[in-house]
Amino acid sequence: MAIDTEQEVGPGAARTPAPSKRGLPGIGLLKGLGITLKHLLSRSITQQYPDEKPNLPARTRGVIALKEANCTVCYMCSRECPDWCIYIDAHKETHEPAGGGRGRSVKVLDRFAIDYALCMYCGICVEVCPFDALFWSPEFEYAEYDILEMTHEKERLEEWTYLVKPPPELEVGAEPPEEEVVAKAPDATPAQAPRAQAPAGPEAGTQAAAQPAPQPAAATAGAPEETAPARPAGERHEVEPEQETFDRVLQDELGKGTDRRVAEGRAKAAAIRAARKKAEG
Amino acid sequence: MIAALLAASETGNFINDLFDSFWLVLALKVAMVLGLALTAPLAVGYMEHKVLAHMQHRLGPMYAGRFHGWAQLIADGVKFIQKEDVIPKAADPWVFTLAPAVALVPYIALFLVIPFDNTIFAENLDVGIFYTLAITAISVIGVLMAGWASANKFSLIGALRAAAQLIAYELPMILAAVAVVMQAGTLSMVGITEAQHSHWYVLTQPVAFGVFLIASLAELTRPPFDMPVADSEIIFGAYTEYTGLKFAFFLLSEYAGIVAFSAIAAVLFLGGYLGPPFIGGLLPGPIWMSAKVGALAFFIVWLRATYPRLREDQLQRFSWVVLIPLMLLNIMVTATLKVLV
Amino acid sequence: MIRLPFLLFFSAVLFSAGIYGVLARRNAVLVLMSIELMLNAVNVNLVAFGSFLQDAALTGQVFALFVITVAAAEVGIGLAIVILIYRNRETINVDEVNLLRW
Amino acid sequence: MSAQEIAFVIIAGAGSLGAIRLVTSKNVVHAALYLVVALASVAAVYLIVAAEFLAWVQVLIYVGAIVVLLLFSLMLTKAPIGRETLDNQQRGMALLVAAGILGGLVFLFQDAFGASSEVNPQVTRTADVGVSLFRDFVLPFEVVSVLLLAALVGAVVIARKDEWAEQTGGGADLGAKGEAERAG
Repeated sequence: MAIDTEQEVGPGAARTPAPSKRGLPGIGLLKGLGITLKHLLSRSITQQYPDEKPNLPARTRGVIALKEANCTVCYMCSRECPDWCIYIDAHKETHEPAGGGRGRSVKVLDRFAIDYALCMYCGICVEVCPFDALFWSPEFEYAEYDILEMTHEKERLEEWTYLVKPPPELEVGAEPPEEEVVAKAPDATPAQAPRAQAPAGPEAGTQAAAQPAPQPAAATAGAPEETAPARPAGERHEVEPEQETFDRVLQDELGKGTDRRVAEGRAKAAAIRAARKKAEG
Repeated sequence: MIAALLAASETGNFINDLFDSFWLVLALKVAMVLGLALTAPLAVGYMEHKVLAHMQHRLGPMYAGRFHGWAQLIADGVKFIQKEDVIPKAADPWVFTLAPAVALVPYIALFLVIPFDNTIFAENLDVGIFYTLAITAISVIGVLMAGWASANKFSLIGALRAAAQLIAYELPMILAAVAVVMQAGTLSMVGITEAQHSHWYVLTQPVAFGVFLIASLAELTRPPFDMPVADSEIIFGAYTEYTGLKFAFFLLSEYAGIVAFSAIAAVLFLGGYLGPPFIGGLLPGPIWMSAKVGALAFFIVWLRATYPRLREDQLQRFSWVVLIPLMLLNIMVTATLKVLV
Repeated sequence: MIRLPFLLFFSAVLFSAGIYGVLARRNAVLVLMSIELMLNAVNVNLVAFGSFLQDAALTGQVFALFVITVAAAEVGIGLAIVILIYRNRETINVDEVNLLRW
Repeated sequence: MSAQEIAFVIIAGAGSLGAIRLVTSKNVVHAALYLVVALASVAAVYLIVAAEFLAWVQVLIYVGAIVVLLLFSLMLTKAPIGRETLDNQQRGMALLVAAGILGGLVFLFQDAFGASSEVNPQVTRTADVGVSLFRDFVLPFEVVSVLLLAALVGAVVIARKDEWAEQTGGGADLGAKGEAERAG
């Protein structure tokens, strides 16, 4: 069975002699048989699902769950949803402060439902939610007999939050989570810490504590803002743009007839590059 | 006529020895052949399910029949019976309906001559091996009928591929069998088996054995020669439009074909119902024969799990350029040795 | 125990069907099929007479074998020609293939 | 009528029907399938007259190879359907000729060898056929093998696409083609 030596490289291509490392003709075929036989004799990895619960990773994206207390009824999720499967009803209430003064109006969630017959599990709602009211839960057994029953209400969505598992240990050598970096970094400017906490503050501060502890993202609400300052603290040196390079490049660009704004931008980029190169030696 | 033929060719058949009523013997033989032809393919099909699954680190069927899904194929059969029998509007209804039967019946008829011991067989035809090779060639007409009658381009391409493949690989197959027949000096299946008492012919005809296996794979359109049903190119070839029981017939004919060709190869090259030397007497003939058929069927499934599909032109070239000259040479050498030794 | 005329009648039916096909069909492949039918009629006769005459040398059967061989060769060549004609002229109707008429 | 005769009449009836439908069918693929019926019934007739080897040769060569080839070429040549594309204008005449031949043959056969002349099938062993073939008919056998070889070469030459002629834009004699191929 010398099939593998029968191939042509192209139409009319001269047959090159088989490279010597291939060994005997047909040895590859026998190796293939050996591999399948080895697999036949080793244990199969099938988990017989209904009898045996699957061994899912901790961050399995099974279904989107809702922590109702975190929801501020900002409607961002339902607006971003590509197939409009999130239904939110809310009304406004005015809370009179105990000590008198002006009442504060608060939005109260009446209905939060996700139609899983429409949902395509893109996760955009989870990403846009500013207070991590929405997150992924590993639950996956929520099939129904009727497509209408696939619209799950907030009570059900809340239940799924309890199923979230603690995150796995980080791998050796992995980058530590950002909040740890922020907390440990001694040279972090004091202004940054309050800023990071600020958005979670008044509205959701108490609830954040009630959150299932293992939600790292929930604990660091508003993380996107703090990434920018946090990273330079750990990795990069801030540098001042080099004045002479800036001037030189600016003159060059202006001489070439570039628009002044564009020229300034390019000059600044070049100046920072030069400064950084100097700093790194 | 047939009675005369039966009487002439029957020497030592256990059914004939037990009963002497013509019709009773006929009924028993038909029952034996049908029973074998309808159950053995199920066993092979189940084996393929499980072996293929385990070679892919899966478990395969586990539920039907409680114990490791042994009843899976029976359940499948029940399912096929319940399915709607669709005949496409543009199809040729008669040809479309007849095709599965034409594909299946030759393989059932082939079980007539498979010997399980020197007395256990339905027929010991004088031309046994020739009969098997002749009758398997009919099956492809069923495939051509199915492909043409489906009024579907993919079906037609699949059928033409099957026919081209059959024409190309029937020749090396027959030539491989001829070398064995020359060595044994008889065409009868029992005779060929009995001629292997001293040694199996796989020892003297290893090349013919390999070529016979390759050609059987091609005739059965089994991987790596399954271009006629290449799902990625032509859906399911000639069977694309078939549903329900008719489709089940085609599947059954495929597995019956595996059993049949394994049995022929076992008789030709592996000593049929004879055990290996020294320990052959430990077990009765039918067990040896079944073990050999099972081993060859396992090998066919093993190849399916291992190798990717060839291209159509590679297939044709491989037969005409490699296999047929090789087998002609083999026949020449065999004939020379037969005369000299 | 068969009466000989039965066999001969069967062969006569096959032969006349073949004659009709050769004369009345336009499609070259159908003409080839009809010729096969006529050759088979001949074979039936050969075997019938061989059996009738109790020939020890089995001449009838051996000649039927030869006829089958020749028929196979003829079909091979015939179909090759048909395919070639189809490739060149897009038709396999024998009355449109009149290249040799003048 | 003996059991053999009953079986023969049934088989021959099916075969004759197949033969007649073969030449009258409006669909070429149906015609080819009727040819299968006719050829298979001929094989069955061989079985009845105890020519077992010949019967299986008939199945292998005719049903297994020739019909498959015919079907193959029918499907490759688009298999036209319809009375007008399959039959020519000589239908009436052809029917007349065929009926005349059938009538003549039946008239001759019914009494030529005695109406009650009987065939007593003797079971022929394959070995007998082989002995006869290689002892009494060696020369015809060799001639047939040469014929087959010639047919094989001829078929390959005819059906082969003339690549060299296509490339040079014209036909050329086969000798030149062979030369060109040998050269590169």
